[in-house]
This record gives sequence, structure tokens and C-alpha cells, in this order.
Amino acid sequence: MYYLNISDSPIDVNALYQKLKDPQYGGIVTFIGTVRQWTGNIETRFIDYSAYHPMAERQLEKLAAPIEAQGARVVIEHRTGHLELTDEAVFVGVAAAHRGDAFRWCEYLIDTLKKDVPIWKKETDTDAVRWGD
Amino acid sequence: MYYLNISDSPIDVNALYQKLKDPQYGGIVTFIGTVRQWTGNIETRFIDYSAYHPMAERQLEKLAAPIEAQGARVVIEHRTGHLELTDEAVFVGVAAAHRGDAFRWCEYLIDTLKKDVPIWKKETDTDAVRWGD
Amino acid sequence: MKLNVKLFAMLQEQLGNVVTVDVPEKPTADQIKQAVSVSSPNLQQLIGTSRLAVNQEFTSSGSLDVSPTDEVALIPPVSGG
Amino acid sequence: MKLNVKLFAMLQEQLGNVVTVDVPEKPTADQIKQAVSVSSPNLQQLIGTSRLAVNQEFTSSGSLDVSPTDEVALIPPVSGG
Repeated sequence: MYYLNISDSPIDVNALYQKLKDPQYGGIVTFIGTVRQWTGNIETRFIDYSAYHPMAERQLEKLAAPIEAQGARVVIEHRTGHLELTDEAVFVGVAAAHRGDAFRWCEYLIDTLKKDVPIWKKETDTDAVRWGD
Repeated sequence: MYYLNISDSPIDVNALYQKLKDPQYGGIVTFIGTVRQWTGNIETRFIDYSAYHPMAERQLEKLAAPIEAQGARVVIEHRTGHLELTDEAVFVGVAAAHRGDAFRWCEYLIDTLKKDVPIWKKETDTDAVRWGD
Repeated sequence: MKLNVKLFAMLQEQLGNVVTVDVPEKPTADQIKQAVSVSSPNLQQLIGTSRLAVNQEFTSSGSLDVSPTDEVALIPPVSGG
Repeated sequence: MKLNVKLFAMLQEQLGNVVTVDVPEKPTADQIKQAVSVSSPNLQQLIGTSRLAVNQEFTSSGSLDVSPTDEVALIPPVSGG
């Protein structure tokens, strides 16, 4: 059963990975998004994330359910609040019987999360404050 | 700089993940292969992996170097010896500026590892012992 | 009909957590968005690219069966991940 | 010319860590593989799908500039990961 969470707590990558381990799955693919320092010549100092609760959680459920229905396991956590450089903003993990599926589904989940889940970033760069990406 | 290792020691997923974290990268994709219990109606009890050292390590370097040359970081560890169900057999991680690249390169690395790196599995199933997959 | 519209991100920073707008019965998403932007012409473009959600579901096009007790929200382009 | 050929996996289990074969000068990979399989006809198919490595590099087709001091290995289909 999927595990989905959006909260201000730091993302514990290892704890989330453990949720994906299971004798029925042979392949686990994870995507982890961290706060990057440079985007072209813009230098980021920190990022604040906010979310529309619980709509964001409901959107995650809509993404996860069809993939779980195909026999995989989905673990997604997104952090909100204040994040410093290299802090994990998002963890998306898929465990599946076959690795091709795990890659496809993991990428689909993060791509769709970035389009359809009401979470926003406010990036404080050295030159300006920017919303979005 | 890449980190590549083939050894009998258990794979420490969290320690390997930490090697990929860096302010210059925003996206980290990892593939972890674990020992699966069922393959169709064949039940696996345990797997023993062996490798041709140091040719296997050299092959990994050949895979990792061109990807690192494009600005990403590659971490690969393969375990050899005796593995039980859910034990990690392989960790392949790529950190890159853009997540699409990280997905593509990570999948390329595990696909190519499975074809060109001299590592073998001897699978002890409940009904028979099988080499390869 | 008066609707309370929840706001987020940059819209929230500029206009507060909620704005109350006056719209016809069974309004379209565009009518609600226009009612929000009337008072904030400088945010017109951002509101134009925002999506409307009713009771935490994105709306599709056409008139909305929405009443003042429903939870209406204006969702600026998201940027999680 | 006598070559020591390292073996791995199922080949190693059946034939030991190393077999010594007699091959012509500048042999092809196929000639070396055939020399190994002569003594083990039941492994012919597996040896046929195996690849040859010299000094820990996979060989390409054609004659190999190989001498008895080189590290020659027969690589059965790999199955890591």
C-alpha cells in the first residue's frame, strides 16, 4: 500500500527506502530532488515550499493509485517549509517486479507531481526572490 | 568523481546516497536491485553472486566515465557472495542537474551493467539451482 | 452569489488567504478568475494561468455547480518537486 | 601455443578455475573457445555464447595478438544486477 506524505519534517531517505523493500519486488527506483545552488547564473540561497492541504495529498493519491493497481508500490514524500541547499525537497520511490516499469512509473510520478500537485516554491536567490521555477 | 565498488560487504544504501548529494545537483535517481522471492512460479531461496575482479571494476569505469564527463556523478556498488531475500544486490545512482538526464543515465547504467559487466548470479530456488537469469 | 476563493503562493502574498467575489449562479472558472482579477489588474496574467479547484478537485470547462458553502480555490502554476 | 584460460561461473564449476588449451599463433576467439569445448562437449552451447577477454578487455572479431603471458578469460553470459 502506498505511503504519501507532505509535511515540514526533513525527508528521511533511508526510512522511505525501507518502505519500498519487499520480497515481491526486485527493482526499486527512487527520484530525490534536492535544493540546488546554481541555476544558470542564478545562485539560490534557500527555498520555502508551501502546499494546499489536503488537496495536495489527494492529488498524490490519484497519481499513486493506478500504479499500485498494477502491482507496484509507491512512496512519495514532499517537504514544505524552509529548505537549505542540498536539503531533500521530494522523494518519489517505486518498487516493482521489473525495473523498466519502476523507471517509467517513477519518472511519470515526478513529472506529474510537478504539474498537478498544488505545492509551490518560493526561491530566495542572491539577487531576488522568485516564485515558481 | 564516481564511486564504484564490487565487494562482499552489504550495500549501505544511505551511505551511497550521501555520496550523490551535492549543491550542484538537483536530481538524484537511484536504482536498487534486491533479491526477489518469486519469478513466475519459481521461488528463490537465496542467490550467490561472483565477479571477475578487477575486470568487472574496469567495465564499470568504462560505463561511468562518459556520464561523469557530461557533468553528472555516478555511484555504483554491486555485492558479491551470499545474499538472502530482500538483500540489495546492486545500487546504481546518478546525480545530475536535470532529472531527465538522471533517469536516462541511471537506466542506461543498469541495463549495460547487466550486459557487459562480468558478474554472475547462482540462484538457489526451491526446486533447482540456476545460473544466470 | 458571493464566493470565498482561497489563494496560494504569490496570489496569497499579494491578496491574502481568501478573497470574496460576486459571481453569477453556475459561473464558469473564467468568470470566477475574472472576478478575482478585477480588483488586482497587475495580477491578471498570473490569475489567467491559474487553475480553479472546487472542493479540492480541479474543475473542467463549462459552468460549475458551485455554491457559497463549497471550497473554491485559485491554484497558481504549481512548482513542487 | 599453450594458453591458460580463466573460467567463471558455471564453466568454473564444471571445469575448474583455469584450463590450458593448445591453439595456433594469433588465434581467433572462436578457435580458443573451440579448444576449450573439445574436452567438454556438454558445455559447447554455453561456451558458444561466452565472450573472450584478453587482459580484462572483451575481444573483437579477427585474430588476436595474444601470447601465453596474457590473461585470457572466457566470460559466460553475465547476470549481475
